[in-house]
Amino acid sequence: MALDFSETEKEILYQSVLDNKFPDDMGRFGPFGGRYIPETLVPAFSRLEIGVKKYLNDPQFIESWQNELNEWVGRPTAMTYAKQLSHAWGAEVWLKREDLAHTGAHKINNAIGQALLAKKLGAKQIIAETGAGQHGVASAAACARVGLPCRVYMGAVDIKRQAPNVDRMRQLGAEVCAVKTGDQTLRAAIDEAMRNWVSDPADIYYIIGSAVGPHPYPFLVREFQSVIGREARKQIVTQAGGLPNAIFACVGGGSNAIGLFHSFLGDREVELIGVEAGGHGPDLGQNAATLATGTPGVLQGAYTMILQNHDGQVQETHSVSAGLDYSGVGPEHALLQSIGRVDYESATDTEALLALSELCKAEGILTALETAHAFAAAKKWASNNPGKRLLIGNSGRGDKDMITLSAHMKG
Amino acid sequence: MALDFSETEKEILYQSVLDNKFPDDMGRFGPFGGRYIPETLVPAFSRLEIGVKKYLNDPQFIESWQNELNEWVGRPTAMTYAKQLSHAWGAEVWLKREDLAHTGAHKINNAIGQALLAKKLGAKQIIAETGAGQHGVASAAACARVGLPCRVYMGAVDIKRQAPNVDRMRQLGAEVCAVKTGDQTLRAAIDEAMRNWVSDPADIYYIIGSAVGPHPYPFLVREFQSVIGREARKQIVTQAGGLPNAIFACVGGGSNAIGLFHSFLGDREVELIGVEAGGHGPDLGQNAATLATGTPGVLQGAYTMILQNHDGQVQETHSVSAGLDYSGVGPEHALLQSIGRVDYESATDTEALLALSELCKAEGILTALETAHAFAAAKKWASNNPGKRLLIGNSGRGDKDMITLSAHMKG
Amino acid sequence: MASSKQIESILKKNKRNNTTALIPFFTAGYPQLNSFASNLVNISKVGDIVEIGVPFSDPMADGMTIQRSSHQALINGVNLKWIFDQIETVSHQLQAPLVMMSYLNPLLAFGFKALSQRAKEVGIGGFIVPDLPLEESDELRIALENEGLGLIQLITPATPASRMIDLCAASKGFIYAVTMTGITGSDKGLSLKLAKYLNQISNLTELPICAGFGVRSAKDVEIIGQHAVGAIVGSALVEAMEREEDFIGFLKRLR
Amino acid sequence: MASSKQIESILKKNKRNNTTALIPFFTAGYPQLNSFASNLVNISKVGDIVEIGVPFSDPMADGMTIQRSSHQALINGVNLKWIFDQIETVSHQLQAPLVMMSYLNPLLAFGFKALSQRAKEVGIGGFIVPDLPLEESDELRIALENEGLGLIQLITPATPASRMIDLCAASKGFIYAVTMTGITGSDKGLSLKLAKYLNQISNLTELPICAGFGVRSAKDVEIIGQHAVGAIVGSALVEAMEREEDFIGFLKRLR
Ligand SMILES: Cc1ncc(COP(=O)(O)O)c(C=O)c1O
Ligand SMILES: Cc1ncc(COP(=O)(O)O)c(C=O)c1O
Repeated sequence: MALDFSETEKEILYQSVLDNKFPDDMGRFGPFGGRYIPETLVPAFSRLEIGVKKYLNDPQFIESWQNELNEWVGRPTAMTYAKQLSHAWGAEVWLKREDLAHTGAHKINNAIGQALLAKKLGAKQIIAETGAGQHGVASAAACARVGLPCRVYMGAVDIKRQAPNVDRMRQLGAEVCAVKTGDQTLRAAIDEAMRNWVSDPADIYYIIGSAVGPHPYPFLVREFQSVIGREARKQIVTQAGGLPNAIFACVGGGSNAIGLFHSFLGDREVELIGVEAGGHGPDLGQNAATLATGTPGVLQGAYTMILQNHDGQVQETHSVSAGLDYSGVGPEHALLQSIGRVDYESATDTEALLALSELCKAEGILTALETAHAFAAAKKWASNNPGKRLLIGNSGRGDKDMITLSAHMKG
Repeated sequence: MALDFSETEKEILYQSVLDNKFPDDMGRFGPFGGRYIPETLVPAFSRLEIGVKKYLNDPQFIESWQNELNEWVGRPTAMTYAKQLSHAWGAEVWLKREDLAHTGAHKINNAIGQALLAKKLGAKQIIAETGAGQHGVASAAACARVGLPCRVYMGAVDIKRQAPNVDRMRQLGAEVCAVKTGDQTLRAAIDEAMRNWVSDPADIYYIIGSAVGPHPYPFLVREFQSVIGREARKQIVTQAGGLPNAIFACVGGGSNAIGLFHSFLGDREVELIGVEAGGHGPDLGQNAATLATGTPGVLQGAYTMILQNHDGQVQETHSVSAGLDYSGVGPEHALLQSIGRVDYESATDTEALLALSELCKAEGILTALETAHAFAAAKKWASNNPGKRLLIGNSGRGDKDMITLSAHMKG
Repeated sequence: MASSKQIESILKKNKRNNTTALIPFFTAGYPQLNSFASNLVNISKVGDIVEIGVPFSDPMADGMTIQRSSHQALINGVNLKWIFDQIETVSHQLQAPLVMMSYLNPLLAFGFKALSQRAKEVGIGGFIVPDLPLEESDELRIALENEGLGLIQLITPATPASRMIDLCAASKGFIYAVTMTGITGSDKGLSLKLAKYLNQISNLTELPICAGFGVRSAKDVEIIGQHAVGAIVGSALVEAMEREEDFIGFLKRLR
Repeated sequence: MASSKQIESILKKNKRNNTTALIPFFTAGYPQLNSFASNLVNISKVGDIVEIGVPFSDPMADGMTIQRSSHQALINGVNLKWIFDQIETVSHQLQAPLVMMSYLNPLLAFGFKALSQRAKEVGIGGFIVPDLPLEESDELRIALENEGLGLIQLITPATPASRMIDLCAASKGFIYAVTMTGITGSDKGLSLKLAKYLNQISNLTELPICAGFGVRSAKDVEIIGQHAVGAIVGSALVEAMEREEDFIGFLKRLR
């Protein structure tokens, strides 16, 4: 459950959000965030923080990043009016097409940004973790592009269900390390990447794949992903003639969601809805609905909402989509939930699979299983809000999910 | 070998090309092209020709297509400066990024154009053939988008080597029919699609996947693909500051090549180079280098260059890339070769695989095996033309080729 | 030596006699090379005209059976020169004139002039080229007609009336009336449609009309015979060969 | 009842006597639940201070051995309450004060105040929290110090001198000098670097310094002992337990 704030406290925190006061000097978004790291990494994080401050305020760096986004990633990504889906749902449905970004998901916005930063900071080796493989592929590609070696940690379970992405990473020159500890999925991969980083904090740069982890990562990733919302806001105003009534994005660690939501936080009239993995159902261990069913705690460097038992042991999760199968969530989402600015819902495996199929057939867009969760929730919302305009963050493409989908198609 | 024209004849034909005189009333590009079809299909082709004339000159239709290109396909696709490749090759290398188009290749430009046309013409069922599966996926997606049922014919051999694409088509709601006749690749799939069309010429619309086949297909496909070259010309002039010295595109049926070249035909100073599949080597049956090693003949509805024996039997081809594994080629290419405006070369399987790997590691772009042939030829050209500017049509992404690539990676 | 005139007159005789001409079709060199000549002789004893299929690598307008037979014949090593040579060895024993069915490309490769001369020599009266529509056919037609041979045009139920007139005018020997796949003589409703279609063509031309659409039985031949001069039997004959049945007996029973 | 003062004074006594304090580390509840209490008693007879590891699901700063032991201990059903209760049952038999190593989240879940009280009750003098840097540590430190317990700070070779001063100032009981992975006592060159590093810390603080870096032999302990007061033995001890060897004998041989 989210922290309990009074209405006044919420309003004050919201105002601070709008005034860009978060993360604060301690790397906090209200009570959430911070930096819980081994002492070995403290100097590395200090350097990173200084680097982030310097380069994210350096117009030349931002231009070089923006240039890669335009020329290499293929931004701006399209905004699609989903005509048949709109008809079927009785609402006006728009899609922000991150699936069209190079390597197939929003992850590349962040990966190329951090790879450029790593280069500036003099890193000799990049490491990254990956769940669905999308961030791994994006990091492998970005590292190739900037000319740095890349090693990707991936849970052994995920390696199986996202096999095509493993081969893509290798083809792109990255080394892929199977992580066989813990739950052998995303969380274990992050642990392993951190452990590896400890072994050589000076030369290694860790490109984290979502808006999670110790400060300044949640901030850094948000900044690199906010390009989604900036583009989307302009596009929908131009193409649809106004703001949407509601915006949906799936939430694993929360990077595509924060990237899409960020430009709309000040538009109080726009409902923002993050959609987590409901898995098999609401019981602990059956899902990855961290915000909907979790409690506050410290996981992988940040104080945020996590899925844990009473002893503070982090729980394994279940989701049909590797990219949402994570027990934590970015601290900024924890704040946005606490102050009531964003609603967090969940969609089950079955609902996501159905939504994926419906979108495929209605619009000829094969979306990622992660993304499909947002469609499932949006569909429900549309049925309660006929005629309204809604925007869905189509965070990635589903090619990587064909193994899972084919298994489900066959029954 | 190409037809033998005198220099004067060549000049006259070139002038006619520039004056947009081809295809002529008989659907010919100079001596090539025409319409060799079963009588059963004659009325269907008459309707198609009338439809093409009407809608391709209808600003509203063109706008609806352009709108799909922008909003759904994600055009314009990016133009990427390949910095590390340029460095390695000693030339200035630019890439037109059709791999970023929805569904992963240039094929979608044509598929959505024809799907919209089919809808206008009142078709009830779409059929399509596919080699690499890219056109099949593009057609399946385009049909879903416009709301028409789609059946895709695919050679049994190709079904194996492009398995991920088969599942994608099915997921997009298309029916995939395995073709077990002939060489069980692209050519057999086209034959089968034609045969199927004969069974119900009035209600079926056949979306052909390349600039081949009976008139008006080569024209129609060229028109839908020319968006590539139109964009590329503007982009390279803006981004690089001028026209390229040479342009490379791979040639299977020739649709991405004609689409890219078309806007540059009048720029005599720009060398245009089409690159075919050199397969295992130059012997008949070992490659798919139709223009480089073929002779004129009639295949699948058009008089063009084909790979055939002395008896006029069309020969099986070999290429590591399913999308180039075709014994014919678009008739417009046969003309452009005959008049010497475009050079056609070939790259072997091995050269293509090496080029793919080099591009991956240098730029973080996993290109399609088809496309890799263009890179192999461009690399050679660059070594003979240091410092020159070259543009490569990056026709598609290589995700679909992971099975083949992984097999080759393992040795 | 055959000619398009000869073909036409044989069929017209059938018409006068109110008999239905039987036109068996089979693929040259199928199932084996060495049985082609003798099969041809035997089939010519039953058929009024024999249609010889030239196998092609891309039989875009054929059904599965003919495709399979073409494929096997090519594996067997058939080519056009061989077919002509084989026919020549038995041409004096043939009891029916021949027509040849071929896709365009093997004919192109042979050369139209050489083709016409050689075809005439071995007794072929006409050509059916399923992928050569009227608009593209001048060159071949002229070459054939120079030798007294004809290009037999196909008409289909989808052909507009105005085009039927042009096709009839261009055809020599007979008109090949294609019927759509799936139409069979046993279906009353469809056979009504068929009657209308064949009668429509008859009204446009003096040329005999032959039709073929999965003729499998004497009944089928009878129904066709009510509206056309000849019935073409293709797939059913090739299937009988495929099953190694007594295909001559099968043909005889169609009468 | 232990306190950070007691820990400090034991170590200072070692320093005065010029002996090297041995600080064994092992994971609570590993390999079995029921051997924990007796293992603890036996280890306390050899060690000067005993460091008890609280297993955590995400041991982000541990090597493979400790990870494996934590994982098994969690499967065995260990939690913090159980650990305290077990310690309590044998606290009168313990011959060395205890410190506890835990990631932050299990401590957070227990509650800092309850934690401090209960830890004091069972004889734990200090905490080592590997994912709690100085900047985030006030709340826990204050809670512990209210009960006379201490938060033991870690210093690493990468820590800048200025930060070392702050860490020394904040630490209670001793300073935990982490050495980087891969450094072993047997490498002369590295041990020179190590000496410099440990001496640098010694110059900054009155607190005893304990170091641990894959101590596997008496030789390793000796080398450490030249520059630090205590040697922490973690992975090697847990590995001995894993191999079901006589780990008490192993510990004894380190002296
Ligand atoms: C397509 C796609 N969408 C969403 C996610 C979830 O990550 P995040 O919540 O950081 O956007 C992933 C993670 O792999 C993904 O691949
Ligand atoms: C990526 C890609 N490039 C090129 C081709 C070759 O086709 P065309 O020559 O029509 O461009 C294909 C065919 O499937 C393809 O998938």
